[in-house]
Amino acid sequence: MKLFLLTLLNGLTLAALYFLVASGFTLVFGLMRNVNLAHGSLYLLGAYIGYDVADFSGSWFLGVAAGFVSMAAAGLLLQVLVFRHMEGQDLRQTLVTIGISIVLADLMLAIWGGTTYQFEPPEWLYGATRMPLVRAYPTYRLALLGTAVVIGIALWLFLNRTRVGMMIRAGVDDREMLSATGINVHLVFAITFAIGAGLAGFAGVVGGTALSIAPGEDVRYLLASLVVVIVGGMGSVAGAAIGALLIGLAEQFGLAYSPTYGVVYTFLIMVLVLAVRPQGIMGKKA
Amino acid sequence: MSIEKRTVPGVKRSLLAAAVLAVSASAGAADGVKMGALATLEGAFTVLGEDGMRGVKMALAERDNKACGQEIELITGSSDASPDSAIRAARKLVEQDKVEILIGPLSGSEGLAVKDYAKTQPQVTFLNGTSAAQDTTLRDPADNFFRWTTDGAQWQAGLGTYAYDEKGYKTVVAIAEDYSFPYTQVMGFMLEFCEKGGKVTDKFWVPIGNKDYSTIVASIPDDIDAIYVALGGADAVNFLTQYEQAGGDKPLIGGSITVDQTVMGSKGRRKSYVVGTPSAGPIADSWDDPKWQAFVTTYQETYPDGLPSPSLFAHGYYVNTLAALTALEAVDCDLSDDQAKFRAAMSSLELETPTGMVTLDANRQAVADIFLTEVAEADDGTLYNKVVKVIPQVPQTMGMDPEAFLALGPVGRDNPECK
Amino acid sequence: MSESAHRIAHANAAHALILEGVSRHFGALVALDAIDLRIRAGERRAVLGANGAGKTTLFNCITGDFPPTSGRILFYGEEITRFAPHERIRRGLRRTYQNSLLFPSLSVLDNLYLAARGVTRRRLSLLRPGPEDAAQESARELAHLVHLDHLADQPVSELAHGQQRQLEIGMALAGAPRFILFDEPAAGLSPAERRELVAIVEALPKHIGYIIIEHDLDVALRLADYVTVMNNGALLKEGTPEEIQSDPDVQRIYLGEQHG
Amino acid sequence: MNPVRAGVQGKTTAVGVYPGYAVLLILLLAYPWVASGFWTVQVGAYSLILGIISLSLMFLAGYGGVVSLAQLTIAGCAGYMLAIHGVNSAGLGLGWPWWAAVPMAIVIATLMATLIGLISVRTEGIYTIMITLAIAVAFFYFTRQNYTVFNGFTGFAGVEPPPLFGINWRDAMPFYYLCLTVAVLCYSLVLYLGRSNFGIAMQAIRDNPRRMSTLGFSVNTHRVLAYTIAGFVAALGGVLSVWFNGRISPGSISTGPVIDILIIAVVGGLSRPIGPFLGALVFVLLENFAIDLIDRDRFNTVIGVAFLAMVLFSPDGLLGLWEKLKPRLVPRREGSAGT
Repeated sequence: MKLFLLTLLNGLTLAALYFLVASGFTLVFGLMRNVNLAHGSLYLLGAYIGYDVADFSGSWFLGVAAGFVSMAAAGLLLQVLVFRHMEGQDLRQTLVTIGISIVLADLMLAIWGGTTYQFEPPEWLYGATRMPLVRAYPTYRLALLGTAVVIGIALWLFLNRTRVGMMIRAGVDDREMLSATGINVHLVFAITFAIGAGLAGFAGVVGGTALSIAPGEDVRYLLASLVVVIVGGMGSVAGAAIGALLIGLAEQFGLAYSPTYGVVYTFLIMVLVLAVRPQGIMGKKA
Repeated sequence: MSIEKRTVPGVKRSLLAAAVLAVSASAGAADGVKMGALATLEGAFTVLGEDGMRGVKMALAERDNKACGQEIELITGSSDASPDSAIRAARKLVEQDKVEILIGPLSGSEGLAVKDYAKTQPQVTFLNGTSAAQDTTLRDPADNFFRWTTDGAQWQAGLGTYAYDEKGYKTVVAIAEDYSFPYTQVMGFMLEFCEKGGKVTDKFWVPIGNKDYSTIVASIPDDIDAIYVALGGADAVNFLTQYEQAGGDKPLIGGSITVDQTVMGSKGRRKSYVVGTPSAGPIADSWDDPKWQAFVTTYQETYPDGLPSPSLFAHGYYVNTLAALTALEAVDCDLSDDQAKFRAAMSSLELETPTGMVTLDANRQAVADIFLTEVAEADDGTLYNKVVKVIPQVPQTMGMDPEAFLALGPVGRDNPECK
Repeated sequence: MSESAHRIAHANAAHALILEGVSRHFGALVALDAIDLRIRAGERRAVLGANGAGKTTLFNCITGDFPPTSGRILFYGEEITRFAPHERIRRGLRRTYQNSLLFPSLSVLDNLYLAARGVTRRRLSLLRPGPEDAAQESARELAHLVHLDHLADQPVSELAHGQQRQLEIGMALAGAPRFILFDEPAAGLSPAERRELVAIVEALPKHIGYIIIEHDLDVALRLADYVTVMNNGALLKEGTPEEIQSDPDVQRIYLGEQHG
Repeated sequence: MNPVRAGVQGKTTAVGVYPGYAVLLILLLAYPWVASGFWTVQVGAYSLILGIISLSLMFLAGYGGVVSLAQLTIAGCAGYMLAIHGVNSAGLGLGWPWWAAVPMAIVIATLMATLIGLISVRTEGIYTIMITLAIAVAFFYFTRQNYTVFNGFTGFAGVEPPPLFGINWRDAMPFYYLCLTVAVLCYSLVLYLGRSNFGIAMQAIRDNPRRMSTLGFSVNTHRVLAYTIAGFVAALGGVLSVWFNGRISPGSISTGPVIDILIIAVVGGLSRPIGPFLGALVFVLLENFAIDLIDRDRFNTVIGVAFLAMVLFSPDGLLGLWEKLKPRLVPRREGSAGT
């Protein structure tokens, strides 16, 4: 029973991390039909930069901010320098992002080496919190869960209550209509890309603190994001939340009760969802 | 005209170029000895591979890149730690660069692959780098593959006994990554520990690449004495942090790469926690033997950009290169007759290394000293691995009768077992 | 033919196409409102109407691209309301599209060849088309029929707009068509291209009936022997070209709009 | 949708015998007589093998507009099945003779390709890329975790070509000719299919799937069949690959090599079946000799930058570059020597 509850909590907190990474991915895809296969690289790069800033300044929070800001800037650059010049050529964009992720992975290895980095969160986030039924649970992971909920709500408010957000949503539903209304589409694209990429960098620091950062994490989180949004439905933030929950829980329960094939289960879920609903749980028919 | 036709000149051109290159490349030099070194210089293990290469270069530099007056030409090859890439790199070194002696590779499954490849190249002598899979030399060995380093099970010699007798641990659970190297380490530990009467009630095989140990931590039962952890440095850091955060308080027993500098060097909290953790391996940073100290000093002086202290990768590549050079001297660089003399010399060599004397068994596998250590706190507050005991001349069969040892069967998730 | 004479003929002749109360809704929007339409075999009908009158939706319902929300469609006496598009094609119903829906990277001949094969029995074959392949043969005939023989091996993406419209018609003629729906075949064509197109349509075998949606009144009235006018998703008027041309309502709604 | 949409514009009206083919074939046949064993196998045969596997992707992507990242996975499946059914040194497996194990491996891998096709045919474009990537990774994880059938992390070693007709097929020259034969067969198959009814239909589906279905063609059946055929080609490559390496393990089918196949196909050019072989040759030369040129570990940067440059500046890969350069390099007369 205690193992079950702990695994449930672990699943929820892992889902929180997956949601943070995947929400940016799905946002960018929904608006721009651009599968950014360099999303995982943004995660890892944001984490490394965040680490250097946190290490230099001694403030973990500055590191988190640096992760978000640096990757938002990188996202802007990508959008302005690369993607704007190949709008509508989705496959080419995808290939370009694969190329970028290969180069970035190698350059990051050259700069930060193969060692593992771990953040030092503030003292009050470290250690365990007393909880009923499971005795104690790591404080940081609870904070991670809270952060994901807050970010999720903030994203929802942003998309549903602000002008830019509504433009983005309109763009997700009907891209042609968006340009027909005279809105500066490039601006909306740039903002979306900055937020999506920034979220990846943010998740890099936050996730790197919960676990650690090392080469290979880029591919791991790219794959996790892929599976999450395929299951949840491309372009839907709510779908990303549902997908993240399913995958996070599957992974942890797999690890607890059937570790050998734990990783394979998440992919089985994906294939099952696809067989029944090719557009994902919350996705709209293309 | 047809489209297909138009592309033909392109292919023609590149093939011609290839053919020209091929002809010119096959005309090799005659003087000196060509030595190849193969390590992982791509991918996540790059740092380790680079340290291995330092070991090769140190051994060469000690003799001015010469053996019996002949220049040694070193050609490096790189893999990405996958067996396929190791084979391709080895093939290039052997078949294209025509090396006569090959040092490498770095990791266990690469070692198995290179051993298989060695059988097809009887004219070349292969010496291990640091790969530590048991079966590279134990089962179906290659006549021309020599391993002057010990395997993953040997590395754990003495640990099981120490944990049972001195530490008083009777029941433990094992946590390790789910592949062959950790299987071998767990076996090395369990052989002695189970023999003594200890119980390993559960083994948690963590899928490779898993970083989230929270659920593993939650699964650890309360009624055990200690946790045997055979995780690599980075994963060890992850596990320890998460275990401590979850309020865990069981003592640890470490595999050969569990409580290394990565763990002890990392800042802050988990420090005090690992003090007293025993482990065992082929080297011990803080061993006060003068030969070892001299080795460390040379390393630090030669490679100011290197690691703080030579890793077991630098050590392993160094020892194997050293063996090759010593044997070359012994036969005055006579590599004729498919290197028969050279190999005979190597087989009977008693090699003095910074970590003691090393000899080879019938399968060309090293018999060497193993270091039993325990994490201790120095006066200045830093942590180091204090040498508790040197287990002398550990054979691959761990002191068992070879027949009985082989009868244990290949290591695996469920072999051995003592619940 | 007077209107009454037409009615009598209707009652007696075999009908190629009968629509009974066909409606199509898109959410709250009613694109087609209970359309009743009867077209004899071999009849050539023009459908006029302002933009958004529901003409293309009518076509989509008939061909099955969007099935109707309610109502019945009979093709030569057989109910086809719920048939998939290709099943209707196999029964001899064809259409051309307003925006060319061709295969741009394939040659003219390949486009026609595929259209011809689409109605044959063994569509899936791993073999190359042999010299005696019937579909290959008919593709050449079709290219000739729509005056594209000289461009047969040209990729479609390199054709002029007018030539692409001609090819569209050629695709619709593949197999054994009994009835064709032309969706603004002359839109965007130059006068010369228009003449060519009219010539091609006029030269169609007499047993093939069709409905043509066309904004160019000259083209429409020349190619039709009976005219239907639509407005707001419903039928407004039916009559001979002469009757329609002189109808005040039609002039107000449709022609007025057309001519300023 | 560049570069795939750039499409297969090749238009051969008949399978004529071109002098260029004859010259190329003679060169390829003569190659091992002038090249060393290393150049024959590690460069020659390996390029052909990678070319065959990438050719299967070119067939899907160039003709059908379907970019599948699971082609190496299918090749790997064939390799695994051969190791499992045939003889290996891991002490596992069924030990069947080669004439049973090889067809079995190819059949199972082709079936797997069909299955992948059935799963991913419901998706289009970039969705297909993602789903096939996910399938590839799932298979990789599965082989690494499963010991009873796939022997987990270690995989299988000692998989050798059969000693047929008294020839050791692992020797440089026989193995090269074996690979060349298979490559020529696969190349011819793809070339033939490109102008077959099926190939024309696939290209039409790439251009406009909806119109194809209104014409009465079953788009999904065609696509699944394309996966099957591509899978068959990839499986042949996979069998050769496991003989080439003598072994197979999860590392052989992990994400890195999976992406490599895409890189090879795109760098070579997706518009014609020769493209993948060009790409493979360049890739193999870089992989072997980059270490001699750029000190050591930046191989992936070189590969990545080359790939990026191709995608950005020459959507049709090396083939496209050749098309651009040819007018300057080759004198006019070339044009008259054709069909």
